[in-house]
This record gives sequence, structure tokens and C-alpha cells, in this order.
Amino acid sequence: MEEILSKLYRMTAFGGFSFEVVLMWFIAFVLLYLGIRKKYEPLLLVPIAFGVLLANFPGGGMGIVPAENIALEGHRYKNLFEIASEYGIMNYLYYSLIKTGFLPPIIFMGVGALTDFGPMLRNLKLALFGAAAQIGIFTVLIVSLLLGFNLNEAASLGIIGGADGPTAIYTTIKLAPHLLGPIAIAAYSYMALVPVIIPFVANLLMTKKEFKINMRQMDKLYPPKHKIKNLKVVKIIFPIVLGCVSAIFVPSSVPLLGMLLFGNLIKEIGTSTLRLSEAATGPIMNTATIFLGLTVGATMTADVFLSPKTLGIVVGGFIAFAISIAGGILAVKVYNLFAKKKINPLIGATGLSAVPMASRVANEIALKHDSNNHILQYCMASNISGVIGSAVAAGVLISLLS
Amino acid sequence: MEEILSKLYRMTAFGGFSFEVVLMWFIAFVLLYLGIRKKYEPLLLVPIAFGVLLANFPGGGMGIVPAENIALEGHRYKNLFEIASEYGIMNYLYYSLIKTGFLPPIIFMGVGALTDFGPMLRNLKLALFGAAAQIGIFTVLIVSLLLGFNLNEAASLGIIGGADGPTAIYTTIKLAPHLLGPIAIAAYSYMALVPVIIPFVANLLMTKKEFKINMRQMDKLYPPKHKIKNLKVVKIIFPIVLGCVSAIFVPSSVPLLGMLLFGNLIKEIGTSTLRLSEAATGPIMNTATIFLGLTVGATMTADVFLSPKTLGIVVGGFIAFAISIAGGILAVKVYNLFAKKKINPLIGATGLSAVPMASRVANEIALKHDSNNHILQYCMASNISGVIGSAVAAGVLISLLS
Amino acid sequence: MEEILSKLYRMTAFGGFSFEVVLMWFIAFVLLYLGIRKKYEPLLLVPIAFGVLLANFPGGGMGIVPAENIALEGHRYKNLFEIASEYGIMNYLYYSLIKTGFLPPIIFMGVGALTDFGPMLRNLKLALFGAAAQIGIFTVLIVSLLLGFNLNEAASLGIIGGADGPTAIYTTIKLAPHLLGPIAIAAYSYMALVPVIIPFVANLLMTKKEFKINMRQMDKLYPPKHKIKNLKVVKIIFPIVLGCVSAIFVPSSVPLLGMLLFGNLIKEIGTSTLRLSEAATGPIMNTATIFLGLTVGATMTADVFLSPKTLGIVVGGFIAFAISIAGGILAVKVYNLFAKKKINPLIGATGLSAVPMASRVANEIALKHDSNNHILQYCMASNISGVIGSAVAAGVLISLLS
Amino acid sequence: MQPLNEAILIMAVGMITVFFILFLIVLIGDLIIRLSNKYLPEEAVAVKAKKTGTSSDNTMKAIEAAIDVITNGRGKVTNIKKI
Amino acid sequence: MQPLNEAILIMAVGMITVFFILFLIVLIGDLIIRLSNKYLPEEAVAVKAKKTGTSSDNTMKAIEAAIDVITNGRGKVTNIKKI
Amino acid sequence: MQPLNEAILIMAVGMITVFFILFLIVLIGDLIIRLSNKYLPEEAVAVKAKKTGTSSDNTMKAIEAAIDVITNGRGKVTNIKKI
Ligand code: NA
Ligand code: NA
Ligand code: NA
Repeated sequence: MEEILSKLYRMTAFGGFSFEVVLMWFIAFVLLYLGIRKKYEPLLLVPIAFGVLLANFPGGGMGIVPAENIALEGHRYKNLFEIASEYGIMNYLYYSLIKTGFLPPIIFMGVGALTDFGPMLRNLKLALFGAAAQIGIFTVLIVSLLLGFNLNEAASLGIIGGADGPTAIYTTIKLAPHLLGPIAIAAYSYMALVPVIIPFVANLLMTKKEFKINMRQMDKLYPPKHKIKNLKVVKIIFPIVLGCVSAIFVPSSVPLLGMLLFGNLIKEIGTSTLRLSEAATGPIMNTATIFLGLTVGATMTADVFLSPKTLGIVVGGFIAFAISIAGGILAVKVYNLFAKKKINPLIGATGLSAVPMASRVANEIALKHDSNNHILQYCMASNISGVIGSAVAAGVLISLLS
Repeated sequence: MEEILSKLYRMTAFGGFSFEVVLMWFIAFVLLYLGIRKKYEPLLLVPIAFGVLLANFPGGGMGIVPAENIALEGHRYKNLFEIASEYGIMNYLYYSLIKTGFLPPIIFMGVGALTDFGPMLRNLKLALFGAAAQIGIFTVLIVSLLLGFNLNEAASLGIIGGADGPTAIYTTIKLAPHLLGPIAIAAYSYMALVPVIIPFVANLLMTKKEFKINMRQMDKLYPPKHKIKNLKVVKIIFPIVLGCVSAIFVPSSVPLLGMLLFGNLIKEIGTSTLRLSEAATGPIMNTATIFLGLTVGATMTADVFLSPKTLGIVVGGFIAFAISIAGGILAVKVYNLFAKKKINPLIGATGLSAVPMASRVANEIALKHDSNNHILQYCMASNISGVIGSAVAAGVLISLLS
Repeated sequence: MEEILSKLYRMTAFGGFSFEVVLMWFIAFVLLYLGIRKKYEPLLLVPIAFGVLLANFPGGGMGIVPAENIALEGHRYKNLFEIASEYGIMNYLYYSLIKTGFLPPIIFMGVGALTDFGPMLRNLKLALFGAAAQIGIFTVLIVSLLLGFNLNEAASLGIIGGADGPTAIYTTIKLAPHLLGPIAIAAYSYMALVPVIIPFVANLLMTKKEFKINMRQMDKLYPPKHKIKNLKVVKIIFPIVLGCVSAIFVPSSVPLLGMLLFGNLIKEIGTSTLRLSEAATGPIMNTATIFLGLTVGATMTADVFLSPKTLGIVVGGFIAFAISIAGGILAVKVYNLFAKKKINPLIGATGLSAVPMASRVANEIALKHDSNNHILQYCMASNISGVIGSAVAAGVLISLLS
Repeated sequence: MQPLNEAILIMAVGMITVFFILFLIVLIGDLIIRLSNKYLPEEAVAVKAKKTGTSSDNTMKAIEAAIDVITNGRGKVTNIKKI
Repeated sequence: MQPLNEAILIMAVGMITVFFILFLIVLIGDLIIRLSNKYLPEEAVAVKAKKTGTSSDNTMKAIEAAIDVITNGRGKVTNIKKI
Repeated sequence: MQPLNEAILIMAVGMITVFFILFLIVLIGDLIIRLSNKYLPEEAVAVKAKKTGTSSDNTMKAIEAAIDVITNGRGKVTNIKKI
């Protein structure tokens, strides 16, 4: 009888319990609440949160082990079969799909196949504000360096300001994989908080008059020079050329941008590659999302997550977002000083990326100030270019630091 | 000319022929017949049977090699690339997807996303009979130990009585992988034979009066205390809490139960995670089923399969099923001795699991005895809890024996 | 400032530029043009072309490294995790999905699930011309040996004449992986050029009278002996038996033919395995196509592709196609010398395979000569048997040479 | 320990655990139902979802009919997502 | 053996095998057809399937005919789900 | 180099690169548009595509409008297949 009880006890997780573990459950519940009830990017936050939960049951063997555990001597590593045997399926998934940098480009392929470069092509100039809105990345890099993060960690923290989930995850995998969990959560949470952060920053920096700048009226006053006569051809050539240009200048951005543009190309070609683009946006992307979420969540074991650095990431990520938005807005304001054809600074704010929510939020703000001021299509131009901007920034960081 | 003939001969499979190989083909044909014509779980039996066929052509290189072949010295193993190069794609699939324990939890995720805990939540008490109906697992464990199986083999044999394919496969991978083929076949075959086994056991153990116990009348006589006012919320919270509880007490059941409950959660959340649950029940589960079936079939090479143990598994598996059903029925009968609100013992029989066929069979039996006695919803309660029950039992076995 | 510029420069790809690299881009653009505008097998040529592009940006790390780079001493290899870490995701995909020989059989499973053996079963005798039309494979093997290719290379080159993409790729992986890129491109390009090549060869070898041989009239004059009463049963039994026969005589064709026939079986069984056949033809096949295309394209780095051998492959592949078509036509002509019931030699031409385009082309040619001469169904018989024929030929080559 | 003894011990541990877990599920399920009945009895969202739910069959037919008329049968709804 | 000799040998082995296999396919296909015609000309299951088939087949055909008429052949039912 | 100096250097390199690439995109996008306007202004294929496009666009709008009315905006067509 005693034996039964002792076996029973040893089988349970009670031996490994601690305050930290229970705290992690609480964090998982909060994330689940945000994802399910508040609908903060549920497609990622729910799997991440469940991954956190699974990882934090002592004895469940679902938590990701540190990379040291799989290193052997002489730059060699345990093989995937050994990882699965020793550390279970979650580590198998993590080390085959995530640590190899595989899933973020795969998700980017799907994102590309869902992206329409049309609005950007129709308002090419606005794409430049997608560059300005990357300033948060580098500012926070410097700030967090001063706060005690090392360079690689600081770069991963800064990339949260790119407001793009797969980019943030890919960069962190390459530069500071031990911070993957909190950075992914910060990135997706703040993307979900865009409807709060953009109005907050915009109200700080913009005047009432600026909120009312009407892009369509401007287009009437100063009509664009040439219209696109054959949009389909342009849309097919554009991703190919864009891929070449970015690959020549920032080769390290190829895994991300190349897959994004490949996805876009097979979508724009149309029916003859429809099977491929449907696969990229459907089963491939959804499957990738499930496993990305669960494994990223599973990196957050109590001992890794509960460190002062996590707090730094939460605060730093928010600052990066805010500065990126501010950068976009200020760039438009500077532009407006010199140009006759004014631009609504909200279009700078959407340079952040967080497609398409940022555009929708900016459009709503504009409509609140003037119910005729539809700026969605203009916002989408800088919004999409913000995705490219942060992927390029990620390429630079990886190239200079890894 | 002679040279041509000799090359021709050496190319063929004739050199490796034997009576055993031909017998394996015959077994494959029988399984194909059962799957295609008799519709015994065709989604699994057809791929398994085809895998048996492919594995038993000498020279085809599609049979699974024993684990010794991939072991190196010092607890190290050949890597997956080496396995593919040396032993071909079927071993590549087997050692990357099955031996790692990967596919059964993945299929459980899909099962979870197809499961509705509603009937169980509406009749929670009936869930207890899903525990009673696991007795076959442990009884057959003891019996087969006496018949000469070792402890790990006996546990894998017993788990057939859990009447749940992925659970049986997962447990066998962990405890006795050399028995994987016959155990998988026994599990799926007997699940397909549930329409025969349940009536057989029920007729042995139940009286006419018991067959006619009408659950709806009982509900009218003794109405349940409280109804569920907000089913959606309950259904979302339930898998989360259930996951935590089972993970705390039986951490080794987390890979199976955790994925099951994750699948269920993304289904119950609804539209905002629809992409994920559709992926889990569609492409992911179907792809997993194809590769699980083919590779499990391919483990059954003549020398592995044609052993007295296989016969023991076939017999033992049947006994395990029968005892599990009997356990469920008897548990209800004991309950009825003490309770005023009687329960139809058929609801105990479905505690076996084999969802949802067991419930349908039990419902038909009840209707045959009283055409107004619809017990399907009640059966589903114990039926679903039987899935949890056998996953917990599997966790206990793995935790105590591996 | 100088430091910034130097960092900027070192980050770009300029250091690795060369005439060869730019030439590869040009080749990629031509392939994209063929795939997108000329619609030459866009499902494969577009991913291949994009793979070529990605692979040829110095510093992008997307080009496939030679197999020597992953070999260690003593017949051991780097593991997949190490390959991903050192050489990036494209090599990870290539060495896990292609070099293991995994994807071609997977695509064949989908092809099987899309194939209808009905036309072949209705005109079984025509299947023999699917054998005659494999002569191009072996002729070009000899020719290219004389031109300086070694035996394994010559066999891979010859298999282009099988006019079947996955077969050509699978054979090349096994025999001469360094030629994978150009052989895959030649195979798919010539399959796209079938509407040009078949009329060209047919006009050379066929008389006006032969073009007008009307198969339906022949069927009326000499009606077939027995009709199929129960097509469904025949269609289910056929792939099973065919699988056994080919596996016994050419075991090395099992990975290809076995998967083809498994795919066909789960399709013919119908509703009870519909989930599986839908998965095989949908998400599995499309995903496999994307990754096959990208990685095959990525093998074509400048130094591998720009060699005289590539030119030999381009020329040899064309000859192989032409000879295969001629072989089919001539076999029919010889048959017609002896038989009363004449056969239209175009049906020999489609023995090449390139399903179903060859059949459509042949049908159109026949209709041009006689607008009542519908031969599509007859062409499909030899057309499908041509797929089996080249898979068998591939099995012979692999068995004798690897 | 002898295998048979161990097997019996496993049986005891196993059946106790299975019963204990499913007993806990009954308790906890009951608790969740009670708490949700008390604190989240019928929230706005749930009500809405239910309503669109029941009417969805009729709606579906109406949509199909409408499309048939408008497109002269050339269009067909293969997929309708609720938003 | 010299490569050229081996190549010719391969050609012989290869073409013989390909012809042999496809010849076997013809024979075996013929055999399957004969046997199925004799022993399973129109079996119970098939009949049953056909019958349940027929009712849904008829429905299906009716639907398809209707759509064909309406759409002048341009529409096609790709998927009907029972609800 | 001290980390801080390097960080500032990274910022410079990074922002220059990002601006440079997006500037190039503006230029090249403009160039593609001009060239396509000049050399491929409205090719046969494109015209065709556009025409079926516009007609189906109208149909689509009609369908959507109908559905909107019927479902009070709760339903949305996500997928219509033409054959
Ligand atoms: Na961005
Ligand atoms: Na069970
Ligand atoms: Na062929």
C-alpha cells in the first residue's frame, strides 16, 4: 500500500512544483485570456499560451531545453532523432522547425501570397515612410544596450519595433535564441495593441489640422503623373525585381524577403500557379502557425522566462513600437514642410507595418476627424513597405552581428 | 545473353522469396479485404495493409529495420539523413515520424478538434464509467505477463483494451516498439469489430430489464440539479483546466492529452482560430494518417510479424476489449445497486472509448429493446471520457515502465 | 564614416559578383518567362526558376552545397540540424526532402490519386506501346556515354526520355545528383514542348493514311472480346496486383510505383478513404511541388550549372524525347504490318507519357486530319502505361547502376 | 520485485489514477459549470452566436436562392464565413 | 566490363524488363477483368452502393441538369454538402 | 570597438540601408510602371482577363449585396468557383 502511494506520488508533478511554475501557469492563463477573450492575435497567442502551459508541468517533458544540451564537442550537435529520444516531441519540433530558422520564412511565403502590392504601386512615394518607421528598431537597440543587454540581445529586442512577428522571431533565432519566448510574445501582443498605441502616439505628435489632411483632395489638386495601365504585368514583374534588388544589397534578408516575394509571385501569376498559392496560404501557413506558436510558447520555461530581461523586453518592446510610429509621423511632418502636396501623417504611422491592422486603425482615426477622409489605400502603401523595411533591417542586424 | 539473364534474375526479388514472405502478402490481402470490403476502419487499415505489402518485397527496401541497425556506440544513433541513405524512405519516415513518438500526438490534436465535450459536460457523472472500462488494460497486462510476455510487452498488449488507436501506438512506441505492427492492427481491427463485441458482452452480462432502462425518463423523474447556461464559455475553460489537472497528476500523459485538449480548445474558440482547427482536422490529420498507416504497416516484415507473440496479441487484444466492456457494464450495475436514478449499463460499455462507434452501437441495442430509448447522448459522455481514461492509463504505464 | 561604407559594402553581394552569376540570373528570368508567359509547366518551372534566382545571390546562402560538404569520415554524414545551422534552410530542405529521395515518391502518390486506369483497362493491348516508347531512354544512355558522360550520368540523362518529372528527378538523385538541376529543367521543359515535338516526329514518320486510322471504326469492325462488367472492382484490384507484379520483378521501382499505386488505390476505394486521397492530391502534393521546385532550382549555382554537361543534357534530353516518340510510332507501324485491326500510330507516340498533354496533342492532330477521329481515350491507354514503363525503366537503371 | 507483483502494483496504481483523474474531472467540470452559471450566465457574445446559429440554415437557403437568381446559376456558394 | 558493353547490356535488360512488365500487366489486367466478370459481375455491395448511389445519383443528376440548363453548361457542381 | 559605438554604427548602416532599399523600390517600381505602360500597355491576355474580371466583379458585387441584405451583414462570400 505504501508502495502504491509512493509510486503514485513519484508519478505526479508535485516533486517539481515551485512558486515560479505556478506563476508561469498564471502567465499562460493571462495570455489565453488575451487571445481568446480580447482577441489579441489569437492565431498565435493561443498556441503560444498553450505551449507555455505544456512546458511548465514538471515531468511532462514538453519544455524546450537550452541549446547547450544538444551541443557536442567540436562544433557538432546531437541529431534530431537523438533530440526526440532524449527530450521529447516538443524539442524535436523546436530544433527541427524553429532553431533551424525554417518556419518564419515559410510563414513569410504565406504572408506574401496574401499581400497585395497594388496600393503601394499606386502610391510608390509613400513607401519611403515604411523606412522612417524602422527607427524604433535601432533606437531601442542603443537604449537596451545601455540597460545591460548585450549587442545581440539588444538587436533582437529592437526588432520588436519592426512590428512584424515572423521577422522578429527569425532575427531572435539567429541572434539571441534564449530570448525567443518573451520577444515573440511582446511582438504579437503589441501588434494586437496597435489600436491603442497608434492613437496614443498620433495624439501626442499631430495637430488637428494634420489629422484632417485629405489624401483624395490632394490627389485631385496635384494628380499623379502616370497611371498604371497594365497592373497585372507590373504586379508580376515587381516581386521578381524587388527580390533581386534586396538580395543584391542585403543578401542576409533573402530567406525572409525571398520567400515573401516568391509567395507574392505565385499569387499574382494567377490560375496557373493557384494550387501553389493556395497551399502556401492554407495548409502550409496554418500548420506552420500551430507549430511555431506551440514551440515558441514551450521555450518559456520558468527559469528562462522569469528573469529581469523579460521585463526589459516588455518595456523595451513598447518603446520600440512607439518610437517607430513617431518616426513615421515625424518623417511625414518634415516632408510636409517642403512639399506642396501634403500627406496625412497617419500614413507615416502605418509605416510601422502590423499589416493590415495599423492601416485600419489609422483610417478610423482619420474618419473620426473628417467622415469623408478615407485614407485606407494610402495607409496600405506605407504599411506594406514597412514589412519590407523591417525585413531589410533584420537582414542588416543578422549580417552585422551573427 | 547469359549475362542478361543473370542480371535480370539478380534484379528481381526471387532470391529473397520464402513461404513466410508469401504468407505476409496473404495477410496484407486479408487486411485490404477487411478495410475495403468490410469497411473496418479503412482510413487506417488500407494504408497499414499497403505498408505490409510494400515491406515484404525482398529488394524493395521498404521494410522497417530493427532499432539495433541505427544504434551506434555510446547511446548515440545514426542521423535521419544516414537512415534515409542506408535504409530508404520508409525507414526515414518511420524513424522521423513514428519512432520519435511524433505522429500519435499530432493525430490526437485532430481528434481533439473533432471532439465535442458537450454531451460529457451535460452528464458529468457518467464520465466515471470511462474509468471503469479501462480495467481490461491492466487485467490483460497481468494475464499476458503470465503467458510469457515481459512487462513492457504486456503493458503494450494491455493498452489495446483502451480501444484507442493513437494511444495504443504511442504507448507501444515507448514501451515495446518491436510489437508495433500487430498491436496497431489488433487495436484498429477490434475497434472495427465493436459492433460485434459490445452486443456479445452485453448479452452475457445484462438482463432484459437493464437493456430497457430509459435515461430520459430517469432525467424526468430525477432532474439534474443545474443546467449549463453558457455552454460556450464552459467548453472553452474545460479543456484548459482539464489539461492542467491531468498534467499535474500524470505528466507522462501530456504529449497525448495536451495535444488532444489543445485541438479541442482551438475548435471551441471558434472563428478566431478556425484556420488552425481546420488545419488540425484536415491536412495535418490526413497526412499524419497516411504516413502512420504506411509506416506501421511497414514494420511488419515477415521475420518480425510471424512469431508466436503475434498470436498472443491477437487473442490478448480481444480479451482486453471484452474485459474493458465488461468492466464498464459491471460498474454501472454496482452503481445501480445503490442509486435511485438507474443508469443503463450499455452506457458503461461505451466507457471503452472507440468513439463514436461504440455509442452508436449501444444506442442501436437500446433501441432494439425499446424503440423510444434513445441513449446516444448519454453514451457519448462515457465514450469520450473513455478516451481520457485510456490516455491517463497510457501515461501511468509509460511513467512506471519506460 | 569610412567604417559605415565599408560595413555597407561587405554586407552587400558585390564581393561575390561575376559574369557567371549574372548569366544565371538571366537563365532564371528566361525560365520565369517560359513558366509565366508561355505557361510551360508553371507549377514546376516557376518555383525552379525562383530557386535558381535565390541560389545565385552571393551571400544569400540559399544555394545547395555539394554533397562533399556534408560528408564526414567513415561513411558518416553531418546531421540535418548541423546542415541547417551551417548551410541554411534551403540546404536543410534539399538534404531532408530531396537528397533522401523523399519528395518524388510523395508526388507520385498524388499523381496516382489523380490517375484513372479506366481507359487503359478498356484497351489493355495498347499498354504495350507504353513499353516501346521507352527506347529513347536507353538509346540516349548509349549516345551520351559516347559523348563523354559516365554511365551513371548517361542513365540520368537518358531517363529524360521517360517524359516523367518525378521519375527523372528520383533517378537522378540516386545516380547523378550533381546533374539534378539541368535534368529536371530539361524534363519539365520538354514535357511542356510536347505540343511541338509530337507533331514534328509524327509528321516525319507517319503517312496521311495512318493519321486517319479511326479507332472507333476499328472497334466496330473488330469488337473487343469482353466488356468490363464491374469496373469499380477491377479498378480496386488492379493497382494492388500491379503493385505486387512490378515489385516482384523490379523491386527497385517500388518507391515510385508502390506510392503511385497506393495513391490510385485510395482514390478508387472511394468515399471511405476520400480524406486520404484528397490529402494526397491536395496539400501534400502542392506542398511537395513547392519545395521540390525551389530546392531543385537552388541546386543550380553558377559553378555547377555552367558546364558543358548542361549543354549535353539540353541536347540529349531533346533527342531522348524524340526517339521515345519515334519508338512508339514505329512499334505501332510494325504491329499494323501483321494485324488486321489497325492502330493509329499516334497512339504509339503517346506511349512517351507526359500525361495527359501528349494524349490531348495526339487527339488534336488526329482531329485535324479527320474531324470525326476522336482518339483521346485510346491515347490515354498508352499514355498512362508510359508512366509505368518509365518507372520500371528507372527501377532497372537504379538497380543495375547504384 | 517480481514481475507479477509489479504488474499487480501497476494495476492498482493505474486504476486508482484513472478513477481519481476522472473523478477530478467530474468535480472540476461541475465547478466550472456552477461558476460560469453564476458569473458569466449569458454573455452578449454567446447570445449573438446562438441566434445566428439557429437561423443559419434558413439564411443559407436564402443566400443560395438569391445567388441562383442573380447569377443565373453560374455562381455557387462553396464557403460562407461568419464575421 | 567496358562502359559501352555495359550500356548495351543495360539497354537489353531494360527494354526486356519494360516489355515484360507491361506484357504481364496486359495479361493480368485481362485476367482480373475475366474473373471479376465471372465471379463479381454486379455484386451485392456494388448494387447496394449503386442503389444508395442511385437515389443520390438521381438527385445529383437532377441538380446537375438544372444547373446545366440555367448556366448554359458553364456552371458545374463541385461540392455538395448535406447540412 | 566599444558596444555603444558599434550600436551607433549599426543604426547608421541600418537606417541608410533601409532608406536606400525603399528608395530603390520607389525608383524601380516607377521604372517598371513606365516601361510596362510603354511596351505592354494593355496586352491581349490582360484585356481578356480584365473583361472577365469586370463582368465578374459586377456579379460579385451583386451577390455580395444580396447576401448582405439577406443576412443583415452577418454572412460573407469568401469563395465562388466558376467553371
Ligand atoms: Na515594420
Ligand atoms: Na479507452
Ligand atoms: Na514514360
